[in-house]
Amino acid sequence: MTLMRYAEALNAALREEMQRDPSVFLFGEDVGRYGGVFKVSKGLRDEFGDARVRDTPISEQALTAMAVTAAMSGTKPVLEIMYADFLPLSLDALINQASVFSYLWEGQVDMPFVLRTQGGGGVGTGAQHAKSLDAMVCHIPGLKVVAPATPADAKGLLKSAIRDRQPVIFLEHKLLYNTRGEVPDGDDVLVPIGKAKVVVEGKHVSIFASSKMVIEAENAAKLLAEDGIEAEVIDLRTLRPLDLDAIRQSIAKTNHAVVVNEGWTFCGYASELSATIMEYCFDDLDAPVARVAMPDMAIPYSEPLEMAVLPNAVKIAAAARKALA
Amino acid sequence: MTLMRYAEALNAALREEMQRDPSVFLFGEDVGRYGGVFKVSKGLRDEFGDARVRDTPISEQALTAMAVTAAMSGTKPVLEIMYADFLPLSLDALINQASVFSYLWEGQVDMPFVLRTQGGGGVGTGAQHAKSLDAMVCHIPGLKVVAPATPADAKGLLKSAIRDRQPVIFLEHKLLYNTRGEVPDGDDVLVPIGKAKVVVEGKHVSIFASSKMVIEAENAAKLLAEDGIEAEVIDLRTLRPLDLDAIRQSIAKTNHAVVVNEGWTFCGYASELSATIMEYCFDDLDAPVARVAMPDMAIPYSEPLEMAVLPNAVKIAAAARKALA
Amino acid sequence: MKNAPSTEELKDIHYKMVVTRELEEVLGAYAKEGKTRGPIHRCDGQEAVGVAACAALRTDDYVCTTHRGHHVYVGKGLSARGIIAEIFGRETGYCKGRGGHMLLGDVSTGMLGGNAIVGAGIPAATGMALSIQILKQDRVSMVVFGDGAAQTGICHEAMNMAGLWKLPVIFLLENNQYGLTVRQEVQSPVADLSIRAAGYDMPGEIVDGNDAEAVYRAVAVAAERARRGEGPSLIEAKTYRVKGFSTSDMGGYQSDEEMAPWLERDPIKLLSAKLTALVGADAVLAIEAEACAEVARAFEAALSDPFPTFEIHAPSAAYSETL
Amino acid sequence: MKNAPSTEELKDIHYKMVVTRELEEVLGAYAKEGKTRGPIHRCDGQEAVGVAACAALRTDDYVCTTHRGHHVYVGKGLSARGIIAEIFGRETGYCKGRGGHMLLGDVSTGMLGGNAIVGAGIPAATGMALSIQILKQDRVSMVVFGDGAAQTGICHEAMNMAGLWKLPVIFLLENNQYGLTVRQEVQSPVADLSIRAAGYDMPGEIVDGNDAEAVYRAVAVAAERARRGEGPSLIEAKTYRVKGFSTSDMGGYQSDEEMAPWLERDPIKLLSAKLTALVGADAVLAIEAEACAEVARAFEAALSDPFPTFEIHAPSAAYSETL
Ligand SMILES: Cc1ncc(C[n+]2csc(CCOP(=O)(O)OP(=O)(O)O)c2C)c(N)n1
Ligand SMILES: Cc1ncc(C[n+]2csc(CCOP(=O)(O)OP(=O)(O)O)c2C)c(N)n1
Ligand SMILES: [Mg+2]
Ligand SMILES: [Mg+2]
Repeated sequence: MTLMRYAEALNAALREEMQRDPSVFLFGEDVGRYGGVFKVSKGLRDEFGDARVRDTPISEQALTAMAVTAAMSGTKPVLEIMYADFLPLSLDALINQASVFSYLWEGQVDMPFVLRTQGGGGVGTGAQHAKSLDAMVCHIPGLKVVAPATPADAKGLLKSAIRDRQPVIFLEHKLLYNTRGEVPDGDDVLVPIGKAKVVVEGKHVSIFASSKMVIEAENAAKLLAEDGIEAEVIDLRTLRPLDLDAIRQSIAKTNHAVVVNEGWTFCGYASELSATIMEYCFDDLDAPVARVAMPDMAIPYSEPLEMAVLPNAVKIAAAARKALA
Repeated sequence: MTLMRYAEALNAALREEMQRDPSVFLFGEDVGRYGGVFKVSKGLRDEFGDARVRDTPISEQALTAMAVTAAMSGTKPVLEIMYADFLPLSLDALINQASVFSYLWEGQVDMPFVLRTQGGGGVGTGAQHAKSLDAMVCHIPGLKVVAPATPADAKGLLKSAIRDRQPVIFLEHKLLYNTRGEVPDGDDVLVPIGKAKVVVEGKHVSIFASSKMVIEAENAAKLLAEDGIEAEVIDLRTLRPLDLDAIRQSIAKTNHAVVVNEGWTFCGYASELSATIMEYCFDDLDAPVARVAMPDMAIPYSEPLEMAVLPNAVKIAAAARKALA
Repeated sequence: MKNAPSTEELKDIHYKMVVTRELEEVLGAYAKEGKTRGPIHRCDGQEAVGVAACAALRTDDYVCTTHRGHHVYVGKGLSARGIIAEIFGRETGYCKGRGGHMLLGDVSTGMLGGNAIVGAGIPAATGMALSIQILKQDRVSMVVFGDGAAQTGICHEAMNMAGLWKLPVIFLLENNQYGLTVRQEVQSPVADLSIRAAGYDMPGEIVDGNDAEAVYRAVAVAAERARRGEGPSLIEAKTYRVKGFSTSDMGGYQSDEEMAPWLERDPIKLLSAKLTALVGADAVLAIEAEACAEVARAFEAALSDPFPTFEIHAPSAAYSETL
Repeated sequence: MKNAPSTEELKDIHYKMVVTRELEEVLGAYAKEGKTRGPIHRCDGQEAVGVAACAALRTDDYVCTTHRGHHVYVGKGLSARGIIAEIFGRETGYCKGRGGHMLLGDVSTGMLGGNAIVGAGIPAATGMALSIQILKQDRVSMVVFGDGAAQTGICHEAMNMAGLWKLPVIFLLENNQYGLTVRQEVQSPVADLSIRAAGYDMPGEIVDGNDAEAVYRAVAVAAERARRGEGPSLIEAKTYRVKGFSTSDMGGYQSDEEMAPWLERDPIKLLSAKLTALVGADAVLAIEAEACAEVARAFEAALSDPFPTFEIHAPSAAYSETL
């Protein structure tokens, strides 16, 4: 085990996978000389050269389309999209190219690319640089979507993503890059895509979250514990494909659920979780699943306004209390 | 009342609104000289000239962004995006421009534009020309989204959309253009945005649908009637903002719900309906809400494959029976 | 002349152009009878562009094309049988009926593939060129795209990166003078779109798209340049769409006067005359007869092939339980 | 010289350039103390571009700018007080604190507005020009955008339509030689991006972006052209970003040698010298003093303004019940 920051864990994963497989390459805005604006690719251009660690123009739409076909022609691209807010620019390539061709040309080609990006609010970056658009990418067949909350999962999932034969959308969070955690040593320690993890055990209410919202959920569990409520916190880690087994097991025990996502509520990822849980665990539920997500509005800049819209531990705890009431 | 095809009803709405308000203009690919590939804008270039009915290059991304700012600077643009499959190209303008500015600059500007498009499968147009991406646009704050099923609603809602001060995404269906129905006469007959309509009354199960799926739901109701099941069919008409009252009233009576949408299941519009209904009507429900939507995969071309993936009356009836079982 | 096709190559090009034409004629007849599904986009009159361009490449070079790609499919070596089977939604089609006319792909011939999102082939080929460069392969990639596609944002983004990184990609602009129903001048203020090449630091050239030899030469030169590591090229092949946009096009906007000179310069007629001078009329007729015979056999076989049966697509699954 | 700014205009330009500089200097000091929120993008050394360009327009002309738009805001006539209040998230800011530094907008001065999606201002201004044309107004729209933004797809799409329809829009490319942390030549193979204008049938011109008079003249000419219905223009103003990308930039990639000649040619220094020759040193010093005083007053006022209070945004509501 080594204590690492989340950004360092990602950097280690990239370095190890690039050493292991010469067909892995990185590209994106400012990922080379500068090492990425969040420093995730720091030092990699020096180590692997500028063919494999490539600074690009500001051309997200074509870059994503190029990742798709580069992946179909022998390389394993890892594309960095600087902010998740720019994902709309990638969606045509994901929906109309990656998703379509992975079905139509199945058996003829693999499509091993990773699209890394980071989202989330809390530091005054404004309405165009703080969104979580998880639902948009999770809607797309043929893609996998992961959203790690800890340095260990960040590393293990990124390595799995790079080795996967399907496209993987890798969602990071700007407020997680500096968080620290123990990361297992070893070049082949992977975290499997598609497996959730119980991070706090409890028996009264299940809280499902991912990415930075796992930290908020853990804090909510502490708040609830003060009232004697034992919340179970499940870190989904993978948003698609969803780990239904883990969800069912927890609900069977707690009979109550809160789902958390930093994206907008309506047609958001929390809605999918809510619908799925109610559909598959209806008889086990004593109350409707509670959604805790962003209100349906653009994210404001000013601190008191931004703080009011972001989901947080207090809101999660309140939703859990209401579900149990 | 006049018997009209859906496409003609849309054409009439455009004509009347353009006559009424000189700031309304149309643009999009092939909307002018040819009158639109589905003939919705037939004859309008001749009547209003090529400044107000404008053929455009294939540039969906900029066109959508231009609709946003044209709307903020004194005109009322109606943009046609030829297929809903191309909506991903419009999303940046909708998410990062329209949605953002309508909040940030509220009170300073209105944003009266309409984006018309058509989606849906059934005629072998393939994976890039048959999708329903309702969930993608419905996720975006500040937009309204409508999806009429009948000529009368098509006309009345398009007129409301053009007069609205907010952006409206107007979802048509390629298989509806030739359907006929009675349309009320009069230039000022509007259908309000945000109001659902009960199209079949029933007491055993509520089926919520929009656009072409309303026809499938009506047919499902007939199939169910053969078994003595009285299904209530609600045409949502507006997908955002959702008419919660209408939903609650129906569920209070039937205690069972089936939600239908032609888009993909996961993170789809049907999931939102399911989540909302279970959250707001939990105590009234005797069974989980059943989702009938597209399986999570690209739409295949070959007829037997395409027919297998599309939601239809038989699948809806089966879901209703299961919910009631 | 340097990079000119040999007589053998010209014969092969002619054969494939006739296969393409015949395939579309027969398809057209089926469409008229309502026996096809969805829109079919014919490339009649444009065969030289796709066929001759592919002839100048190697089998392992990558090619992307549009919704109007029959000439490119045939040019790259796909069989009429597999193409037709795909168009009729059969299990034996190149994509097992999943793709249809606009979305054919065949990795074994580097055909990756048709694309019905206008412009999408442009970054697609550029991405493959990026792979080629990173893997240091002796390959090129080519995209055939339309005058309409030249106005898309991805065209600009991809060409800029190709020029910047000197990627081994050939941008073959098939200027058939129409977008969907409107002429090119309704979509762009410049008549010769190839002038934009200068803005990406790559050569831009205009060729007669109805002259198979001219297309071949231009592509061969661009491919050599790309293989030498000198980067991309933009070739604008001027041609004309004689059959309307697709089978769903109601027409009425292409005048006879506009069309006449192009019908006169039909690329198959032109090459037939050239070849007749080289190998004699009998040899040319024999090529054409064999091409038509192949197409006839292909239709017969494809139409009795089975339809696929439906299965949920496991890799797309949204829940782990269905994996 | 035709279209040259008058002395009064030059004084106003100088005043606004100093307001911009001072505003950023003070902001920079607050940022160092950790008293600002989010990244702040300074335009030090580029003031002439935004201020002089706006000076050549009328109040009711529309202008869009980027994440780095302080000079454009001030140039278009926004008050330092309102700008600062917005940047500090106050209720009195131009967007009531909802927008922040990158997303300022003010309809009354045609400033519509800052934009932090790179390239987004380009179709934005083009869309306004479309409105102007349809409404037959005597107005123009202008977008100030970066060398990085020139590589986006929307840049191509919008410029093509502007050229095609002869829209009254001015594309002012502020080439400060850097995207975020990489130089322009890492983002495009051509040094002079204005050569691309030919591909859109519009004039493309290079001006010295540190010379306020040159910028003013070029924009004035383009505005006249636009008002005459002759269509868009592309003006590439060559300048340099002296303060790094933003307050979150760790720097280290812009060398002193690279920077020195640009610091030497500071646009405020240049205009100050020119104005001193015209109106004398005292008058220039008085202008500068008043500009700094306005900024000081603005900070004082803005920083004691109240924060907004949160409310759900009704027009965005997803359910009818919350309407
Ligand atoms: C992104 C996108 N927009 C619009 C369309 C609809 N469409 C299909 S083909 C076409 C015209 C294409 O013109 P061009 O690129 O010149 O190709 P051609 O049909 O002439 O071969 C249009 C507008 C599409 N398929 N994709
Ligand atoms: C679509 C998009 N991609 C990436 C970014 C991140 N980003 C912000 S500014 C910038 C560089 C912009 O360069 P340029 O256009 O030259 O403007 P400058 O900062 O030099 O004024 C980048 C990459 C963004 N905001 N939007
Ligand atoms: Mg064309
Ligand atoms: Mg720059």
